[in-house]
Amino acid sequence: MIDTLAILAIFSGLFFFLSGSIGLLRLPDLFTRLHALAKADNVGLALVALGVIILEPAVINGIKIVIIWLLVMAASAISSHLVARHALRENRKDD
Amino acid sequence: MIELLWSIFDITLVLLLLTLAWTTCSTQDVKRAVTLFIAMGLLLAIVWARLKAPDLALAEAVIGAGISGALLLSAIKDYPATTMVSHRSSLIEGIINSLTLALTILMSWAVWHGLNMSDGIRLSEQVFSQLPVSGVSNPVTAVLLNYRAYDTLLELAVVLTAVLTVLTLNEKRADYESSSPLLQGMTRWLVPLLVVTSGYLLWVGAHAPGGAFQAGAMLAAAMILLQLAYPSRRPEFNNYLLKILLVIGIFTFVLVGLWMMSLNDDFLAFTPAWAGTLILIIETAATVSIATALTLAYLGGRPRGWEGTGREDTNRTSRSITENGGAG
Amino acid sequence: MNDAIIWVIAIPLLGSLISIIWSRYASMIAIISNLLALAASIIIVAQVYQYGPVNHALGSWQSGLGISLRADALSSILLLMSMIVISAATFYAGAYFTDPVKRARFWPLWLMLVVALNALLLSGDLFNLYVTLELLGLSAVALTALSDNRAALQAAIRYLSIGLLGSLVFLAGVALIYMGHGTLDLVALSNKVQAEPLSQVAFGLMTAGLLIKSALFPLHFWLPSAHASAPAPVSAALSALVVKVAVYILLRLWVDVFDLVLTPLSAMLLGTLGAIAVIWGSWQALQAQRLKLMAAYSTVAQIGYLFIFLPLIVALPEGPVQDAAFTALLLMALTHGFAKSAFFLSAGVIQQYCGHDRIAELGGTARALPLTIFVIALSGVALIGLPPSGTFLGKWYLISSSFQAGQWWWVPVIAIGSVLATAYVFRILGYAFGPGESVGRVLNRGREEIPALLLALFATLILGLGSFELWDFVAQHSEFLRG
Amino acid sequence: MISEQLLYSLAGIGLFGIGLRATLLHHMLLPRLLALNVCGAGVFLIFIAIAYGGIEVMADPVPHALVLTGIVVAVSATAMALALGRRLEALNDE
Repeated sequence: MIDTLAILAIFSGLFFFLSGSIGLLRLPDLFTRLHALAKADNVGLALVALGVIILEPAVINGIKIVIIWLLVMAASAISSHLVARHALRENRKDD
Repeated sequence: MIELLWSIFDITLVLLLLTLAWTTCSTQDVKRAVTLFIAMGLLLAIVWARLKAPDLALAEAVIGAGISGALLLSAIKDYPATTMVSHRSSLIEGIINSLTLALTILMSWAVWHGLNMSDGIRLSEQVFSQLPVSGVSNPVTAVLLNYRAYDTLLELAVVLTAVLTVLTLNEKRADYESSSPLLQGMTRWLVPLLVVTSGYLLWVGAHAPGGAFQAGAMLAAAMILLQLAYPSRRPEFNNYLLKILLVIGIFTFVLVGLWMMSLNDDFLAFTPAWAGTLILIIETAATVSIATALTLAYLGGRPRGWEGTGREDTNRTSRSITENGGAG
Repeated sequence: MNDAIIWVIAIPLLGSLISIIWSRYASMIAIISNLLALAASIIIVAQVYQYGPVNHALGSWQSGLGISLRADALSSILLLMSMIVISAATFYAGAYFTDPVKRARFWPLWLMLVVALNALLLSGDLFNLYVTLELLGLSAVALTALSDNRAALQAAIRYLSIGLLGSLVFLAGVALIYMGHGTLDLVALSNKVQAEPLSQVAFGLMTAGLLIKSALFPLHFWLPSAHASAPAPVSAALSALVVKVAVYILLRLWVDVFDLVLTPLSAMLLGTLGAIAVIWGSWQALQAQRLKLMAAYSTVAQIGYLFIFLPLIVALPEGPVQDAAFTALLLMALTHGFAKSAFFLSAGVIQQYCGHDRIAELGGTARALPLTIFVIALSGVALIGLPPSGTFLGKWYLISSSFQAGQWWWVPVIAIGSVLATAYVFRILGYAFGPGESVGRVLNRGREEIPALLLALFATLILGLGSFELWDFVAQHSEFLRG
Repeated sequence: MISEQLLYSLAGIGLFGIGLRATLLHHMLLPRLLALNVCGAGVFLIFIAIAYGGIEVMADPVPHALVLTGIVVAVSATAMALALGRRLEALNDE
């Protein structure tokens, strides 16, 4: 039962990753791509992390995984912001 | 079933790796090539983890992908005219292609034979049987800092030589424009976290994956982040102090080695009872030197007054990192 | 008691670190640490002479698990030669670099080069050889780039990327060796390696990597620009030592470890490349417009001679004849080391005096710099192979062992090479003694000229006259040909 | 079932070949540097593949230490090459 739940979480996480990647490839410009990537990855990683925590018996490792998830979220938010800001500035220079 | 899944995983990983390597080497755009190279580094880190080399996975992520990537990315601007297009004639290209193909096939043939003939014992039995007297319980650290410590000493000399060259050739790069407040905000809590993690990696290296190189590179990453977030308010170190930090790793290493030679006849022959402590001392000094070296390498050249008489340096006060982080 | 083997590496390393921190006293630190290391290398030679090969197990681990440093007749003699050349170049460099900033940049890298050379000559472990090769390559490139002009930087970049490629190819061979034999220790490997596919391919890879580093034709293309554009003392070390230690590792691997893998055919191939290098290098040297470029091409030729010995050593029966060929090889390597470093140091004096090193405009230099031109003539004697230089004996034995091995076709190559060498040496002397706008006063630059003179004397007189001692020493105390 | 050792060492050889080819093909600094790094990664992969002994067995730690050394050497050489290139660009601009 627990295992099924974990596997379900991991696979739905993978689905989010997949759709994020498809978005990266298919969407027309940088901003929409960033949008697809950042959101899909955060949810995807959260679900995968959830699944792994369920499977992992040691609490300390669970905490570590949560910390990893938080750090990746922060990093992806900041880097998306920086990429977008850079792109905006470049656009302004072109005008 | 499980084995089949592993095989599928392995083959996917290998194919991805080869594809990334190929596109890194054959794409036309330099920026894209560097990005793909960094991605390949991260994928390699996964491969190392898969092949039960967690120490390497850490090192690859921090050094191979992280620091190398930062160095390459910041270098793109230095070469405005670079393209990835090769200008070789088609004849030469054909020769190169067939040569490398032949070599690849030859090596594959040799490996095929080699795996069959291998006795599979290699050195690992000796490594594990001597582990109790090596002073540490992480076998990789035992190899790096005890059995083959001399290699590591010369490796530190390689790092020092490279950084000396960087410092000799160029002035450091011009600072970036002021960066986003969001990045500054993150830096303010991320840098202390990185410093703590680096200390943890250094400490844990004795019995679990980690060690001086990973710790040093992570410390350097913290310094680089600081430099990116606060271009104008970077900590100003006294150059004399910087020079000492740069060489202290090798200096400690050699002195400990010579001290042990005076006690136990052979260079770097650690007395088993002290080996753990001595290794930690050497690793701490090496971490500091590596971090300094990689940071200076990222800055791209010598700081102001590096080659001067030292007089202009003494006037400047050296502010600490935390002061700087808090002042943002 | 075998601590000298450590000191010869540790002293320059500590010297390098201290000279970074106290850059003001760097010259003094460099000279002191070089002299100490020279003393240590003399002790090593004495030890090998008295007790036979010296072994130092680093960390007291059994070899295989740990790394061993070893010195036998071959490596200790090369070590001594390298320390003599380095010491002379060190004294020279103190006067050559007049700008204090340049001097401060030079010393730490220079001492690092010394560390790399000594560590490489004493290393008894394949992976350790890779690390020392990288240290050697990086410090050599760094020193080349000290010239800080476009030509030097272009040469340095090419030198670096070719050098990195060479070491990676070498490392790939090391990986295959570890896969098959589970050890990296040279002595252990010499008992394990058989003529089976893995060892053959590994051997091929390591050889290819080292051939790039030792600049054997047609892999020599990076050498002339790098050696010609580096500062003079650096050129001396690059040409006399850095290239030569790559040849040293090749020999060590071929004769000591892979003797069963090395077929007469592959030895013949390398010998042929050596022969082409002799003629091509000498011809290019004759065509060269600049003094240092000429010396660099001459190095390509001289390296070629060393490779001609290989098929002979493989073909000759074990015993005194083979030993003689081997010693002659060593003698030629030593003589060239001394002569070429003397030549480059003198070329540096000329370049500083004239402001250029174009051969056609050297007129009058013989009057202004008599001692320097004398040194060039002396080292020219050694490059051509006139008696009493060591090259004379070396070539003599090269020719006689060619006949003994039934490979007479090397003899015309040696003859043509010697004729071309005579031509390029006398071309320089002809211009130097020719008329030209002499400054009119005899210059005396003792601190730069005397080290060069000493090196040239080593090449022509001491090695030539003392060669029989060398003969005995190598015959008795080499691990070579005894495996 | 294909052995992991063989699969990954062949992959290492593949990377080595790709990197070698590109090193010889390119003559500008940055592409060549990338290629050399790919080439080095291939050699490292060969080392680590032969160290691997299976899921349950401890891997041979010696190649791990060697590769760690190799990675650090590679990054040092990269930094140095980039500095040389930057200096050359600066001299070209003058």
